[in-house]
Amino acid sequence: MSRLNIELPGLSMKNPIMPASGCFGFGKEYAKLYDIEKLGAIAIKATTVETRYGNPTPRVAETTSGMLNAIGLQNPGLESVLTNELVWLEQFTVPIVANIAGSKVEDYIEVAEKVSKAKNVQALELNISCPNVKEGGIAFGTNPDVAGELTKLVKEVSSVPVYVKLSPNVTDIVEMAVAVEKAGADGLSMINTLLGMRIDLKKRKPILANRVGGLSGPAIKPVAVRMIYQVSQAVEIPIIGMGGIMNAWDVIEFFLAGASAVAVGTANFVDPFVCPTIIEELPQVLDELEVDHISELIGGSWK
Amino acid sequence: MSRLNIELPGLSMKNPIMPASGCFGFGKEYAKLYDIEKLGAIAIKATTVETRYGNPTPRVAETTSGMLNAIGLQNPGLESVLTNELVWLEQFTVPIVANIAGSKVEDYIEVAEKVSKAKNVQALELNISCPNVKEGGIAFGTNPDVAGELTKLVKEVSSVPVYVKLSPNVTDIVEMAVAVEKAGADGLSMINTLLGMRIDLKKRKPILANRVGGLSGPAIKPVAVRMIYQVSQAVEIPIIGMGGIMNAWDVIEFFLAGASAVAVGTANFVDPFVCPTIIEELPQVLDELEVDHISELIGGSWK
Amino acid sequence: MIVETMEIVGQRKIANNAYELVLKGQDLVSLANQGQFLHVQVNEGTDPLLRRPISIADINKQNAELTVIYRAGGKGTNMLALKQKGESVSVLGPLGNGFSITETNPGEVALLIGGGIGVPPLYELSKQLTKLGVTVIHVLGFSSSEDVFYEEKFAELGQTYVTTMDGTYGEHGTVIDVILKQGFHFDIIYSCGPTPMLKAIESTFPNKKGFLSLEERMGCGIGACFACVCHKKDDPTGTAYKKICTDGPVFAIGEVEL
Amino acid sequence: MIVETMEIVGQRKIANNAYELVLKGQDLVSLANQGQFLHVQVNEGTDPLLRRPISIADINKQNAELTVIYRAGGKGTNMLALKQKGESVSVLGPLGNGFSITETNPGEVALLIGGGIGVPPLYELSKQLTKLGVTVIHVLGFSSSEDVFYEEKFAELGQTYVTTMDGTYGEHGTVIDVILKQGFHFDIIYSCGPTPMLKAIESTFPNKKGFLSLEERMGCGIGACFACVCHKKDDPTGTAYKKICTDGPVFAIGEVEL
Ligand SMILES: Cc1cc2nc3c(=O)[nH]c(=O)nc-3n(C[C@H](O)[C@H](O)[C@H](O)COP(=O)(O)OP(=O)(O)OC[C@H]3O[C@@H](n4cnc5c(N)ncnc54)[C@H](O)[C@@H]3O)c2cc1C
Ligand SMILES: Cc1cc2nc3c(=O)[nH]c(=O)nc-3n(C[C@H](O)[C@H](O)[C@H](O)COP(=O)(O)OP(=O)(O)OC[C@H]3O[C@@H](n4cnc5c(N)ncnc54)[C@H](O)[C@@H]3O)c2cc1C
Ligand SMILES: Cc1cc2nc3c(=O)[nH]c(=O)nc-3n(C[C@H](O)[C@H](O)[C@H](O)COP(=O)(O)O)c2cc1C
Ligand SMILES: Cc1cc2nc3c(=O)[nH]c(=O)nc-3n(C[C@H](O)[C@H](O)[C@H](O)COP(=O)(O)O)c2cc1C
Ligand code: FES
Ligand code: FES
Repeated sequence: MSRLNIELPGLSMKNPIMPASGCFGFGKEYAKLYDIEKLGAIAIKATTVETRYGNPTPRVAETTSGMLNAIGLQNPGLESVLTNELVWLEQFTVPIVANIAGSKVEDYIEVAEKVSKAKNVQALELNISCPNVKEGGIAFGTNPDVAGELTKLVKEVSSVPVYVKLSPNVTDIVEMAVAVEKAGADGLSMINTLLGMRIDLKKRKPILANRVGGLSGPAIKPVAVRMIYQVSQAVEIPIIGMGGIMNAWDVIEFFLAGASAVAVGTANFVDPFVCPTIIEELPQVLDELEVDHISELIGGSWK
Repeated sequence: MSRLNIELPGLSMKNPIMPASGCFGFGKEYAKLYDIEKLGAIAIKATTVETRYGNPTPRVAETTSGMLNAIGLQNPGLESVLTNELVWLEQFTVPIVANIAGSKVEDYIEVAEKVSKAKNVQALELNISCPNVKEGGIAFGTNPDVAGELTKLVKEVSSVPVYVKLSPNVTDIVEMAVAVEKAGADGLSMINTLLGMRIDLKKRKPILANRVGGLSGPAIKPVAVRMIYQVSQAVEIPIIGMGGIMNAWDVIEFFLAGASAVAVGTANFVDPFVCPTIIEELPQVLDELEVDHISELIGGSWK
Repeated sequence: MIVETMEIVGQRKIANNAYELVLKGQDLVSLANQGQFLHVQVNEGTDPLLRRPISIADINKQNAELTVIYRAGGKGTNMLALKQKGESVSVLGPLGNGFSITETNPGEVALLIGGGIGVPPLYELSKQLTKLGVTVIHVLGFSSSEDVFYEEKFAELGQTYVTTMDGTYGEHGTVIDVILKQGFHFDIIYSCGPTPMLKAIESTFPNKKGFLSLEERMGCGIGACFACVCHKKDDPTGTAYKKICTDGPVFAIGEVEL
Repeated sequence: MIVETMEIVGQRKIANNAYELVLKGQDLVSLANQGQFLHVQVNEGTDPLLRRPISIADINKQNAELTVIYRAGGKGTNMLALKQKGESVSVLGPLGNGFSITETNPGEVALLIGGGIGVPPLYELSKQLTKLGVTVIHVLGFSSSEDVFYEEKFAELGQTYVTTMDGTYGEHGTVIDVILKQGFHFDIIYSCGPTPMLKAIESTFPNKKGFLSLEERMGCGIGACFACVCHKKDDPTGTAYKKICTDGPVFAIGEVEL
């Protein structure tokens, strides 16, 4: 009997671990290192209507126990994702979470409608929170009405459940969560990156060509845990938690906060095997905690 | 000729380094370790009208490269601060920044009026951003109109310049900064702590008795630098920067971002001598950067 | 109270997850007293960020050496346990008030009650008391046989009773069980251990003179941050308070809320 | 491409802030080729968080040893420089395409141009080329005399010209100055160094066949995060791109925007 399987809208996962969008490309690279069939699901890189090159480099900078990124949603574009990336992924049975982004509402709708029809896409992750795109991008993620409206429109055209990915760069995360739940979101995924910056002390300018970037990694974990703790008590829909997860114990903390599954991002760059390692270690951790099934821990810190 | 002296509204500092409010008490403890006369200024613990015990313990928790605190504004109260703490501090010539807090507007006004009359208080730091007090506290720091109104009222009664301490837990930090500048703030101090949480995995509940707490330390530095970078370009008033400063190079990063002075908080717990050490190291750092006076670096990343 | 870089001259495992660490310094050692603690930076860099408070277990002023005994459990103490002889750590200390021994007169009997990782500070205390001519009785409680340490060392100083919760070693049960069973006559209590144990001592011996050493999560360790406060017994819900790091960690029985 | 814990069997300072690090492993070494790089985790824990990309300077398959040469400057490389013989580091590699030597025929002349910390990967390359019977000419540029390293080792393989920007050692000026002054005859260029140098090479020898090794800040190092992309020459502002970590770090002259 499995102790790790999790059933979420659209996602039937043998374990609650998925690589976070943007940290795993479309799976090809990590498939060279291990059998990605082991993963609970895969969140693929954000897809936009058009092919995007993204921001100029440098696109990443290291911070204390974290990193900044300003990739700028580089991706091959809807057509290529459908005909190349997703088709390649068909050889695996792992559920795919398609992260979708855009700068205009129409873009989101077009991508949502088409990507959600791909046979191996089991859920959409509506990225309303990418801090690295000038136009719109961020507004969607910071205004509850705008976010709700977008969610509603995407739900109308999507053939699969929609998870809305929330930005932590807001005054009231609960208000955002409730707004998208009301608008019909099937789940939430949180948190995206915190807006940050590092300055090159010799050159006297920001390290990132985009100047600001998204902070990820262990440094932001307490913020992620706090937001999931607050939101999970205010909504009925499940939460895919992320933000600084490095090991199996971190996963437990996210479950206790209120997450029903987790995504691992930055940690893949530190240890490319981190996802399978966590999946292997979770059973021992459950033993130590004297828990039969990981789902018993969901919201355990407030239930 | 000094390479470190900084002139700010109300604050004539021989160097731009001050301990951050709440991390240095009222100076007595650190005075046992070194001559606090060396400091550029001292930001004392938040003062409220009434004597406050604060939150139950545990009040602190460690995070990766950071810490959470939920002290809850414990302080001896206005009267005692005036008659004991500030009087004791009169033996030093270091300018005192009085951090003031409250849950009601009237409280702020009363503390501001009286504390600002103390002979060694050179400036007020209006703490509208303490994440650890239930009532009000946070609203002042997240709503531009409320913050502006409070600033105006405090300015009216204050006998010294007023620095408004901004909370990073907002969607638009620039909007907040501009609002309090319009309301008459003489300067800004930023950032206060990010709301976070850590969960005890065995006990399955938040480590802090207050559940949520304020995240400080190196983990939040990129957020602080980003916010100062944005705000310093949008306002005319000077910024006292803080958030994760551990050494002299970090100070340079804050200056390049747009700060005119800095406060050091959490680092005092790691190394109680960190402030004098930074003050000693700054001249060599300026040499390496081939800069005569530290003020030349203010806003250097965008000017 | 100073900051000193102290060299690790000894590090050995003395029980299940319990390590004895011997640190060599200079001035800091000469200032140290029984019951005070050290704020130890287990690692350079920012993770772990905070220092770890650890009680002084043994003071050797001639060799300028301090011994501490710690349980390796979390991130910081696990790192400390990896440190090798020859390496050094930054130590802030000595901190806190320590155990007062002036109240105790030669010929009197002191009952020293230790629980688990609260046992260490009682060792230096016992040495000082015996030196004063005080008769010491030690009751040391541990969870299980593999957790027991320093029994012989305490035995050299006075009667020593070890008890384990699971009965796998010594007496079976709590320290209170042993004390009541043995029906000791004693003049003063000194204790350090988990809060439930300290509470039990207070309620069992309400009228006894004595001192308890408390624990709390700390920030600065020197009284500046207000992380480690506790209420006073006479004002349990009011604004009066004591700082465990500076007013404590040792308090007279009945002085503060446990 | 694998992850292997490699033991440090050699670590020595060979120039101003430049260290030669010899790593012993197993399978990883057998996969390594000239011009590829390693993604090195300089420390356990989370600070520094990211791995550091460092080129392979020398490959010794018999002993399963790899040599890298790095400049200690920032947080991570400074930590790496403190590592002692006997300690080990986690290495992800070998990564990238490496220098192709199939285009070069025995008897031909290859001009190897290195700048500063871009010099190391040229050493293994030169060994491979000479083994093929290719004649190699090395032009190695450094900022100053105390930065110079590996001159003799390169000299054993072929003509070697060292130049310093401040003229404190060897020729005075840029590598381009030297090349033009000497007026070498050569069939192919291989180069690694600062971007301005690579640009100068491209503009000075527009019609030469050759390969350039590029640098960019990296996240994953394996092609998954899109941190390290660059534009293609034929589409300088478009959406076409190359990933330096996987399509590179080596590109044919004229292939990508520098
Ligand atoms: C005055 C005093 C004396 C002490 N003496 C000893 C001793 O002699 N031997 C010993 O083994 N332990 C002693 N402790 C407890 C010891 O400080 C903790 O076990 C230790 O800090 C835990 O750190 P960690 O890295 O293992 O755990 P982590 O989980 O990594 O610690 C995270 C944070 O929480 C704090 N923390 C966690 N548990 C405790 C605790 N029980 N008390 C205080 N802070 C805690 C840590 O200091 C750190 O700031 C003492 C505590 C105090 C306050
Ligand atoms: C393919 C490749 C091969 C390289 N080969 C070598 C070599 O053989 N010897 C050598 O000394 N250096 C080499 N470098 C450069 C080396 O990676 C950086 O000098 C090093 O990462 C700086 O780390 P730090 O800890 O000193 O600086 P930090 O400032 O602590 O670095 C912070 C972050 O920025 C990144 N970074 C900083 N500078 C650079 C840079 N110039 N290039 C790429 N990332 C950078 C770091 O990797 C880290 O992620 C190579 C770079 C690449 C991309
Ligand atoms: C390099 C990089 C690229 C990312 N790209 C995306 C993206 O395309 N879409 C998205 O929703 N989130 C993206 N993210 C955010 C992550 O999915 C995740 O929410 C965040 O990094 C926090 O998790 P972590 O701390 O485990 O990395 C990216 C993060 C990184 C580091
Ligand atoms: C223990 C603790 C207590 C604090 N108390 C106060 C306070 O009373 N008033 C206030 O404005 N900020 C308070 N702060 C916030 C700090 O002044 C500072 O803004 C924040 O910690 C970021 O700086 P740092 O990362 O250098 O600590 C406190 C911070 C800590 C860690
Ligand atoms: S730990 Fe800071 S006051 Fe006690
Ligand atoms: S470093 Fe991630 S794609 Fe090149």
